[in-house]
Amino acid sequence: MKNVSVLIGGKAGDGINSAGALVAQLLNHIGYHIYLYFDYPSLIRGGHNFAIIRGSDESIGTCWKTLDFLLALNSETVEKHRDKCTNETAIISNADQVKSAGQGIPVKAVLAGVNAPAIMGNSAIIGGFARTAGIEWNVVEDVFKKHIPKGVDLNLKVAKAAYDQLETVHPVSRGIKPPYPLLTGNEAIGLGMVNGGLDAYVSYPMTPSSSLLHFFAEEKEKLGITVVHPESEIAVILMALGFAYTGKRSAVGTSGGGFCLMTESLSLAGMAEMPLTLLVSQRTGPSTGLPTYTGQSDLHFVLNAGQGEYPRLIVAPGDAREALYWSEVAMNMAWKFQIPAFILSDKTLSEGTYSVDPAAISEPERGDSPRWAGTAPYLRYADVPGGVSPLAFPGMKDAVVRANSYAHDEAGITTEDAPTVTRMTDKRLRKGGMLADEMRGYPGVSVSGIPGSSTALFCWGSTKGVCNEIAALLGLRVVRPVVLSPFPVDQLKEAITGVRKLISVEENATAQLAALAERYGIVADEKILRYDGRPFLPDDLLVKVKEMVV
Amino acid sequence: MKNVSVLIGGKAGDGINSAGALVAQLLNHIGYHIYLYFDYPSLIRGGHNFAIIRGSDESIGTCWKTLDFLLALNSETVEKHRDKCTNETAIISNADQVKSAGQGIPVKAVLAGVNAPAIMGNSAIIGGFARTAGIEWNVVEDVFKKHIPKGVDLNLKVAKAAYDQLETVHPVSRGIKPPYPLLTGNEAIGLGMVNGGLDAYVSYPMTPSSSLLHFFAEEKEKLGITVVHPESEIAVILMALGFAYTGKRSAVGTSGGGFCLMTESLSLAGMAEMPLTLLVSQRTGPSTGLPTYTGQSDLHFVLNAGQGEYPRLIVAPGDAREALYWSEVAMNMAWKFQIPAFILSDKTLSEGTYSVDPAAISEPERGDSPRWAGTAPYLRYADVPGGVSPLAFPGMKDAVVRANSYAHDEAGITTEDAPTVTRMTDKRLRKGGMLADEMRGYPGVSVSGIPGSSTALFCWGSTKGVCNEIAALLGLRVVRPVVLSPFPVDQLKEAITGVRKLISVEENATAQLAALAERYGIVADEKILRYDGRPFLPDDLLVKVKEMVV
Amino acid sequence: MTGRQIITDTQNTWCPGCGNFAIQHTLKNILTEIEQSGKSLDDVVLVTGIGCHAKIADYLNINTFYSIHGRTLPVATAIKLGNPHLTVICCSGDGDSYAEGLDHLIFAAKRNIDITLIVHNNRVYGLTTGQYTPTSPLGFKGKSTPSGTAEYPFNPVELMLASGATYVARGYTKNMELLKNLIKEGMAHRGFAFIDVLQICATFFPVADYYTPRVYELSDHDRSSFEAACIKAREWDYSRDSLIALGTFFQRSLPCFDDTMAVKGMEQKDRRQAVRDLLLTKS
Amino acid sequence: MTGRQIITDTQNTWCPGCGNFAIQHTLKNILTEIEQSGKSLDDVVLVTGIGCHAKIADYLNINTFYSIHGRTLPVATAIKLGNPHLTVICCSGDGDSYAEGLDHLIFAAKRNIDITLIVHNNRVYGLTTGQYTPTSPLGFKGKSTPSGTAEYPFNPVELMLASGATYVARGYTKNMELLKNLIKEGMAHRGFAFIDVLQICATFFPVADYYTPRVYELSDHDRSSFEAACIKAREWDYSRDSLIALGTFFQRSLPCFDDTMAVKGMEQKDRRQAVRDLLLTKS
Ligand SMILES: Cc1ncc(C[n+]2csc(CCOP(=O)(O)OP(=O)(O)O)c2C)c(N)n1
Ligand SMILES: Cc1ncc(C[n+]2csc(CCOP(=O)(O)OP(=O)(O)O)c2C)c(N)n1
Ligand code: SF4
Ligand code: SF4
Ligand SMILES: [Mg+2]
Ligand SMILES: [Mg+2]
Repeated sequence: MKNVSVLIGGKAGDGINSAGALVAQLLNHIGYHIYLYFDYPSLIRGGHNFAIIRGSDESIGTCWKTLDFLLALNSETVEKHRDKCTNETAIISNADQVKSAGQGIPVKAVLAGVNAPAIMGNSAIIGGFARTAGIEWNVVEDVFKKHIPKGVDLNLKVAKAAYDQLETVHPVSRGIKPPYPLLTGNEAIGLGMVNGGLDAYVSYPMTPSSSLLHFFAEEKEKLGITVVHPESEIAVILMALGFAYTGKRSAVGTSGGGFCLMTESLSLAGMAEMPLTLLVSQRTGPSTGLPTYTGQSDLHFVLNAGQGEYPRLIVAPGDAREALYWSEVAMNMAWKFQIPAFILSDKTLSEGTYSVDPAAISEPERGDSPRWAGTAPYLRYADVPGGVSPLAFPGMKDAVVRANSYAHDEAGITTEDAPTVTRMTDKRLRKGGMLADEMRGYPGVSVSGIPGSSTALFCWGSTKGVCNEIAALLGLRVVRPVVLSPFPVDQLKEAITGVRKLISVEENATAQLAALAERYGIVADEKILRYDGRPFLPDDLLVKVKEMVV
Repeated sequence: MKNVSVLIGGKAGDGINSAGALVAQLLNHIGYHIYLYFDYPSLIRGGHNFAIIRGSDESIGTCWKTLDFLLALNSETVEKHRDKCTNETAIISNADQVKSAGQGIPVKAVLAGVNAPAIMGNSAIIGGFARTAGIEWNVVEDVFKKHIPKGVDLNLKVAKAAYDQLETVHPVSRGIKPPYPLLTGNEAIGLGMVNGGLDAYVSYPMTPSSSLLHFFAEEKEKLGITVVHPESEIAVILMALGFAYTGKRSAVGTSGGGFCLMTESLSLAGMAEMPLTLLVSQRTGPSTGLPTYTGQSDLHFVLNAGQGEYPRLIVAPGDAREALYWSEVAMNMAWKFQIPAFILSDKTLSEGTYSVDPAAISEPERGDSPRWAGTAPYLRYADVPGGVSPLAFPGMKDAVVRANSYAHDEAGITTEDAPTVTRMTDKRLRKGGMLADEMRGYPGVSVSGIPGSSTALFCWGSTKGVCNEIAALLGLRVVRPVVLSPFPVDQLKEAITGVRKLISVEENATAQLAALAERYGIVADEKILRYDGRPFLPDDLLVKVKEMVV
Repeated sequence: MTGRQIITDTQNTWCPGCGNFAIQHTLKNILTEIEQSGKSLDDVVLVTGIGCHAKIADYLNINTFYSIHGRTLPVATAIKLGNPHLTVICCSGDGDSYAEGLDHLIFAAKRNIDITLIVHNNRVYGLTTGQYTPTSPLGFKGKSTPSGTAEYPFNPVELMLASGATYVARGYTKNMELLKNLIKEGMAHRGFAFIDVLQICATFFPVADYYTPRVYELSDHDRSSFEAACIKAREWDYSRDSLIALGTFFQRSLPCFDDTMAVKGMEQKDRRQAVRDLLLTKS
Repeated sequence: MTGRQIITDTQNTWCPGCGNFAIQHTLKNILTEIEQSGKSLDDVVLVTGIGCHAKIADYLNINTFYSIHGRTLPVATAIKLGNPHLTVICCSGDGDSYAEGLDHLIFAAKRNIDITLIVHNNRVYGLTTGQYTPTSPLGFKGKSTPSGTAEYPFNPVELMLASGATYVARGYTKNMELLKNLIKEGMAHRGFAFIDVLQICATFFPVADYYTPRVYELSDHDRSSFEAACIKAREWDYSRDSLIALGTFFQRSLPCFDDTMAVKGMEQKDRRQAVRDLLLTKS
């Protein structure tokens, strides 16, 4: 595996995220698969931000600890990441701030030389990096022209000045693949929703879901979607249900604390059989916790949220490509079964950036409920065999469309009649069975690594990338349920056939996937848990897994 | 088993609940153990309300279907409950409303005779019932004097007039026990909280928890508690946390929908380690569902509510005596471990009335956290071995008391430092281990019926009464976890030793207790589920269990 | 559906004498008129909360969203955004819109979303058997405050004026003619129409004898004057004894949220193409 | 603790030029004065929401409850009820108190709970990187509204007046002397004191150049006149261009919630006895 790792670090407000994205595009344009991890504390200016950009000749979804390049906007960056440097690491730094570390660029002077403002300083560092790595100038030009929204020419001048000052001390070989789109997990989730027919996105800002709100707000005209940021998460979900009632496909996005506020209306969606797609992006809890760090500790909450019993779909994609696919599936299943469908993400996936091979994007079948045939009276909750009643929307001729949070009869009129209550509950739960059947046709459990190995890493969501790398190194199997509800027991049992040691790898403190699997008699033999908000890194995980497999 | 069953029915607004309570007191005063079930739809006037009062020579917690007495305020009552009548059933009715059913009382004439207002009509029926059952007049006098708040004398005149008109057609023999206090489940929960040191109760009305709010509001001066009914359930739980922060023991009460709105602050309680006692009284869900009917479908929601991971206590008492005891335990554990402690009830328990033998009330040991020794600086989250940091409250000399929803250090200052986050998470989870240890000293799993039987009914909460009766009839064991979190695995495994057929009996559609036990490898062989909002009745359950045991 | 039966066959469970009957009757008459004028009721949607008031969802034979306690307005807002052709009416309770869901009320006003809100203000939680609400008078003895509340009510009319509502009115269930006019005006108003209806709760707050001699209809009142509206709004503060003005306090015209917010939808195949185009910009 | 160091050693992470520094500095000075006057800071509690403003909880060396987004006020209310000896101050954000937690704000005012609320009104969600809030001007371009908001702001001063607040003031982080006076007055006021502070957000809404020439201190203003308060409150509507009044708009005296609500506690053994007595009445 050919690899290149670049870290760029500085203060919050220095534009580390966008600088990292440009570095990623440079590596993208010289033929690498990309993964970008962005690490930042919960503050606006100051503090320490960094992005690690990794290029590889294989598809990846994790960082590597040791660095080929360290791009230091300040000296704190050099200090904090010294442990990731080797003798080979090329350090490119802002010489105004960092004394005597690697190749220094006198950023102020460079800017002054071309009469550029201070905010263009990062372009100098990026230019310097390109030269250090031996990336041809025309690649820099292409990338800047495509990805810098304003003032490209001046930025190019800045970059060129730095480019010309440095040496190619750590040349990076070119890969062979063409540049792929680079997407954050949230962008991929959003585009998947749009492919699934999204008409309206409603959200209240909450890290790490907010970037999807911002993305949609920016692109709403292009994508033909209405975007609403209302007074609270309570309003968010009820608005989404209001949209659904009119036949508009809607979605919401939030994180744990905001999701709490949605649970009452989740139960309403369950009872009133309103289609609803939810992005819940996890961060370190409980409560406010670590708002900008990752976690996988809301699985059981999402599985069981809301009073009463009703079916739900939960999918946890492992990277951007999967996010694109499964978000579309979620939207379709929400409408096919008139249920809430969750995309369970986390900070790592939502805010990480991944290469997505356009050729590898698969298009799931469209899912929808049958429509009412038009013969009045319309029975919104007609007790049909599969449990999925035909839909009509207000405004349709002769339809009286009733959504109801109370126990209700087929027409949607409140009832307290015991047999009707039982019958309608059975109807709703029947949809759960239908959903489980349907999901058997989807790749609900992923098996990767060495499928024949008798030792398997058992993981979910964004740890896909890191587990796959460890498995490749140690010759292990990786078993990863993507569908978490309805739980794909059969697929999972098949996936673990022949496994003698099942090692659960999770970013929480109580091994939530393992606990879920236990209900079905599948017991993890070992557990590797991390819960400090940081994603597993291959280097660390390798050590821990090794301890268990020898 | 000696039994007497009385049903009184009429319209909402007819005062069926208080009339039922008087009937219950009459049976109480002639030596019976009491259980009262009250059934009403969600409306204020009209509709059909009824109470079934059962007396028995053993302690009970369920109705029996066939009736000894039917007290019909209107003809609907006779029609609706004909199926519960036998040839033996004595019908006492309001002859103005019900034509030719049993012993009629011309209520209007009776009232006119003593110049009493219409609202005293029920006293006529009760007087008539007393005579029909052969209850001595002085018992009626005693009960009325003690339990009618206003206008006793006139009510007694009304009752006497009816008493004198009827015959003792269905004499009821006297029991031997003295009258016991009759408590609703909610009253018992409330008094248990007070015994546990309750200082403040905060609640927003929601059936079936509201009657506890009303009870406390009525008795607050007597019990020395502050009672607040604020703008929403969100305010409710945050107020409770505000009280706890000042060192005041607080509790909240709600049902599923209101509890949803509390989940965000539940997680805050977990992170900030605030003691909190919660009554969650279940009703039929999802969503608004059947507001005045019962259910046991929120167990998994309560087990997993709130983002992130933190320990919690959940107890589900089976009747009023247990409610009194376990609510005190819950309050104590909340303070001993600085965690949320739940009393998980349901409509059947909360609004049912039970005899509580004062001699059988056990007093659990007081639980509390150590107090800060007073040497500054105060570390609110001191990382002590058991995980339970000593408490101080604002106003104490030299204490700087910090509650914090963010990940924090020992002083309570926000931190994003990875090792500190891990350490503090471990500290919080350690309390879960300590709690589990502590709970081993409590009777967390009840075994009743025939303990040696190899067939066991597996149930929780308010189905205690009905399961015990079936078990007695069929010679079965009853295994009933009262503590549901931390799950009492060891106690449960011991309790099911020798069981070859485990039959889960639950008032939900997905067998939630059975699912919980599965995680620990305990698998129910059969499931009997009811989810139409009505509690199991022994007669019906008997048939179903019989099918399974033969 | 034309000539539809406007009241369903569902059994009505309001108490005898309940003011909700007057509101239902008024809506029935208005709906009938709409039909008679040749418009279809298929385009009318009623959204309710939970409570006695909300039972009207079961009783009216039109499109309904019987929502949850306190959440009438966000549902209604999105219905209007989702399909601007619909006429959206909310029947909400005072517990609903003034307590549990108060923030939504203020935001609906602030946004000027084109819906009509009828608050069945019986000044009590009816369905949960009589606790005080934010408009109960000071000292109200309800089940949660048997010795009387310690809180002043707020004045919803004043609050709506302060929140930017563009149509603010008060009705009374014992003045059905006025009530009908107000609701019709509210529905005709482009923007957020707020109508606080003093609704008699026959069981828990039967104050008709108090209201009837005190209410009067606004006349000679300039509804375009914010100041005049405030003065009239403050005359009665929902607690102290005074005359009680009924009618339209204020009305003005402002852009509506639904006009400015809703983005034109797209054919699904065009959306897919838009996604493909967007992907191209990402490499 | 006397002579305590009032600012903690925690690293401050506000942006350079952030108006929160001015609020922190003001509180520091007030706390110092309290200590110097011989009173103990042990009895002072600060409650915050979540946001940039809320970081002040980590920076002040006093009792703090660093709560969750939008929920400052119910926590503070119960702290005051739980221990009426405490002086309770809230530092809240405009996202906090005007959006997510708006209902609590109106109820705190309505109840006249004896606490002081300082709203760090930077008219933006700071910590979540710059979305519009309910007080952002019409057309504000934030990350969730890149083409400008479609909503008018509401006027929190007016809203508080309509909600029954008994102390209503507005400060500005660039007028620290006034700010100090307002907070001190608010703390001295028995009842709910509301202070909207125009706080400069240096990063997402740096409008000092707009405010500074427009602000003026109220003088010759009768703070006991509700009408005068309303007129002054409406002068600037948080959107249109006008002069901006600073100072105390309104003050009056009313009974406090904490006085009327809190029930005297009991020794635990007396409570147990009360339970036994109560049981006796139930048989
Ligand atoms: C979250 C939540 N809390 C509490 C309830 C219980 N509840 C049902 S109706 C109601 C009050 C209704 O009062 P209002 O809105 O004034 O309606 P009314 O019955 O007076 O017409 C309450 C508190 C609920 N359904 N949901
Ligand atoms: C329930 C919930 N929703 C969203 C968030 C994310 N969040 C954190 S701070 C904040 C906004 C803060 O804005 P404001 O109160 O104005 O404070 P500022 O940062 O401007 O001082 C939001 C939305 C959260 N923590 N909790
Ligand atoms: S309780 Fe009041 S509001 Fe409810 S139906 Fe009866 S009279 Fe009407
Ligand atoms: S973002 Fe604004 S409010 Fe937040 S610290 Fe920076 S300047 Fe202050
Ligand atoms: Mg009401
Ligand atoms: Mg702000």
